[in-house]
Amino acid sequence: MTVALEGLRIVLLAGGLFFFVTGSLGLLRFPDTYTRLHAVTKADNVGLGLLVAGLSLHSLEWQSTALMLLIWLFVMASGATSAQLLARYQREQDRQESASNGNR
Amino acid sequence: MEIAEAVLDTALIGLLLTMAWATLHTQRMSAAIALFAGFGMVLALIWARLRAPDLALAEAAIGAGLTSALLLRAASITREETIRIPTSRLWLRWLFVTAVFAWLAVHVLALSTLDGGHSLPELVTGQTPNSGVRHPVTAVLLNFRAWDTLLELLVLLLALLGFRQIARHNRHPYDADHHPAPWPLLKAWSRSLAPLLVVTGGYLLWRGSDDPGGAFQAGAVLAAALVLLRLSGQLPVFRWSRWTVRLAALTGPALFLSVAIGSAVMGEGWLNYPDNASTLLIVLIESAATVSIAVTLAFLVAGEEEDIAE
Amino acid sequence: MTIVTAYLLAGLALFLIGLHGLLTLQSMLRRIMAVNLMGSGVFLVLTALAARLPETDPVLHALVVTGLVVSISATALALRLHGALERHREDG
Amino acid sequence: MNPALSSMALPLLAGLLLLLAGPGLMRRWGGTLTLIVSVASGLAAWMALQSTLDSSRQEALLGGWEEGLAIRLELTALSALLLLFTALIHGLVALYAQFSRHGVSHAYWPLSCLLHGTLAALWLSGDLFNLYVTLELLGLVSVALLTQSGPRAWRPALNYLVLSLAASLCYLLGVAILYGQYGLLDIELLSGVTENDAVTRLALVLMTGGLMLKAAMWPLHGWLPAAHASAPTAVSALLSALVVKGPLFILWRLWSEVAPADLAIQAGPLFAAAGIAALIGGGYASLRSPYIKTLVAYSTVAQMGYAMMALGLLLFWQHPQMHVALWLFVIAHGLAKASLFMAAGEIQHTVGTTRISGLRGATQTAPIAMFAFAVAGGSLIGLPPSGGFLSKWVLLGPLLNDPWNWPWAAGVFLGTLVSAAYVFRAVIMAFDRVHIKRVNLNPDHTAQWLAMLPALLVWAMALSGNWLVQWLAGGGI
Repeated sequence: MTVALEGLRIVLLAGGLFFFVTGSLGLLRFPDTYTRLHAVTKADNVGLGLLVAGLSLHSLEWQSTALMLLIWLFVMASGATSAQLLARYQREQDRQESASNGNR
Repeated sequence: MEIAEAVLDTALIGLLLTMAWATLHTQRMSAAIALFAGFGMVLALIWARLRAPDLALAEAAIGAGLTSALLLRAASITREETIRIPTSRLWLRWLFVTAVFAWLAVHVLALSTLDGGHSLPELVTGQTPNSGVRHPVTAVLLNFRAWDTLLELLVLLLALLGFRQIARHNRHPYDADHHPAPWPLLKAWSRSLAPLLVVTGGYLLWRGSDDPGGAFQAGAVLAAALVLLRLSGQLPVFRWSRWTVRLAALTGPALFLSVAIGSAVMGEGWLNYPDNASTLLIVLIESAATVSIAVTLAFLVAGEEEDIAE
Repeated sequence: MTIVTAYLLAGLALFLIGLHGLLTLQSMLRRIMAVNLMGSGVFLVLTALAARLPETDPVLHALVVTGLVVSISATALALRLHGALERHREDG
Repeated sequence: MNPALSSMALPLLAGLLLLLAGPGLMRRWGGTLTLIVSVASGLAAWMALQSTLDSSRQEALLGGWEEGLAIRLELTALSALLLLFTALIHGLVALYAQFSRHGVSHAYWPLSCLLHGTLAALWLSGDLFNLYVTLELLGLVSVALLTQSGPRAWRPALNYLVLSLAASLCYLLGVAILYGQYGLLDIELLSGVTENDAVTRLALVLMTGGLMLKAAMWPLHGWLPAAHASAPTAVSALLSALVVKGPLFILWRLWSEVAPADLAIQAGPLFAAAGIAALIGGGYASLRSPYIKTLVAYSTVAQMGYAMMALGLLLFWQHPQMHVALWLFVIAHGLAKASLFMAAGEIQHTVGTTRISGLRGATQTAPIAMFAFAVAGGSLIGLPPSGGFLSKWVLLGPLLNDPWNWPWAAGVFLGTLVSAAYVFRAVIMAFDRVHIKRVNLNPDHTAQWLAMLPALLVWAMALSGNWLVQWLAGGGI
């Protein structure tokens, strides 16, 4: 029984790691802010989810699992909102820029 | 487990030092501030690693959170300047720095092993039961070395007074049209986040007597709530001229000082809490300190557009 | 090379990076950040010393909490002064 | 011990009450409340001084815990005298600020009370980390006071804040290393335990560096002239007379109690040599400065060099007379410097310019302020009836009686010569009545008389010399 659990845990943690790496890679490689926001929020949230799943198998007490799930929920909520705000701010900057070199 | 710890430590220390060096020496200012926020988080991780939860809480709330907010605000005012890295005789300077580091390191290494019997920590854990609280750090902060904490509340108050002096010569009072109306999304998010922060702050304050937490961490979290509400336009401009704001900012030091004087006059000595009332007194002082820390830090972070008609 | 020595040396290195930055950098914002780094370095030394005991030394933790709040208040005042100077220079 | 504690708590409480009262009440009652608090605090300090004469060293373990655990507050004859001195200077400056025409803004009063309380906490504290917090408090109060004179003081205030932050962090690193080695923060316990090894030396070097930067001692004095010259008159009087003395007091405690005896003896000549260099460097810069207030500010740097020399000689010889000379000098310099800055402020306002050349004919246009300037300058040089002369006389006593010490005596005379040069430079300019600088403002006589008050007190010190010496030497060093 534990071997299967152990195997599953490693797979989950590796998956989490993979998503974190792709998220940061996207952050570095993508051309403008909008695409970077996609990379960071989406990939890291999934990575964190997998990480939480893997770690909860490790400890198997429901308290720490509930706590980690709460943290994950909170990170997703704050990540999504700040991504929205940043994108909106960037769009406003671009609009001002295009307006200024439009009438120049 | 030994290798895992070694990998973790080298990663943390390597990250810490490279981010510290990069923060000071990158070209663009915005990159420097982003690195500084990251540095604060890595430092909070290191405090947790060194089994210091109180510090991890305080560092995350104060170091990474409020300091980065302050830096962003200051950077938005300064013209976006890419600094010219002084490269004159760079290697000579770094040679000198490494030499000084080696000299310091040789001496400090002698400290890493605890040879002499250091009685103070055992003294603290021994005396904590009759100090009114169970968590030793809070016992030291609010009972054994309460005089330090009182003076330190005055430090916070004085930073605010210095802040006020500058505001009095400030020819940029807050005008609503200059600031864009906050977006509905930001308003909704801050309205849902603020109660969560207040509850967490209250919880940290209450837990302070038994487990890591306490006045400073709770005050910083509450200050974050105040700043969030202020920046999203739900709170009016912080006005020092209104006496309620002043009372809130002064309750901490004033109550602490009056308890000190009261204990000197009625009790056995300066800051010598009567045994049966020490828990009540500590909780009272801690909550007053939390209120004044929250108001002072919120003022320092988001209190800039002050009306000069005071 | 126990944990304590590693973090002691890291604290010292951080202190020196901050001190070097303070002395060589011209931009005032960077110098304020450098002083913050020096503060973090000293606090790291303190916490590493606290970690020598099996159950860490509460006195040093209390000192570092006090030091943290002192450094945030001084940094806030320094940044406000810097902001006022910048705005003052803009107005000419 | 209770009168000393009340002498400390009164100003802190008054400061908080004034802040709570708000701007309206502060404008009307700020000055009078500050004066009352200074007088009351002075009386409490006087009672504390009397109580130290019989039992020389009193202490209070805050919170009633045992020795290493609680913070120890110590009261000796010297700290009681310094409490009295702080209350006296605050009273005089508050009097001047209240009645002088170009007074201070209403926000000055709570800050002055808080500064008074902080200094009292510093004189009494016997714990190394507690001294770090008081040092930080001192730095922040000074910056808050500095920024009162508006935008021109912001840059020096920012420089001062950043440097004083770095200095107190160096000091804290030294305290951390000492705690790492001996596991103690209490000065009295540490003095019995420290021995002369590399780690202790490193900690003491770090702490001394931090304290010298905060006390603006010669190689690290860059921030002081700009800061003290750009501050309002009353503030620069407080800063030069008192704030700079705090770190000097800690330095003295550090090297006379915490440091092992043989290390202190080795360090003595270094301090003395740095002191002589400061006297000459500060004096030369003061000679060349074109502005009145920077002249007075640089003379603070020079006179701090004199204090460092007295400290060095004290550490080297452990001679009780040197101890008396050091603290007599600190009191005489405080009074003289307060009077100098107030007189300079008055002259500047009457003559209408901040340059030394504007002093021409000042004996005609601002006679009382110029007289105060000359009298206070006389005490800085050490001319006979003043407190400055008393301290130099007590210092030179042991120096002259055996020929080995004559080089140090030559250093003292050289310092006297340099300080005479920069004081007389300004005074001679004032007697030049041939082409008087036209005066556009009617002089404010009350303020000029108030500026003279501390100068007269410096002269009065010579009369009350024997009590002072008896307190400092007899009452327990």
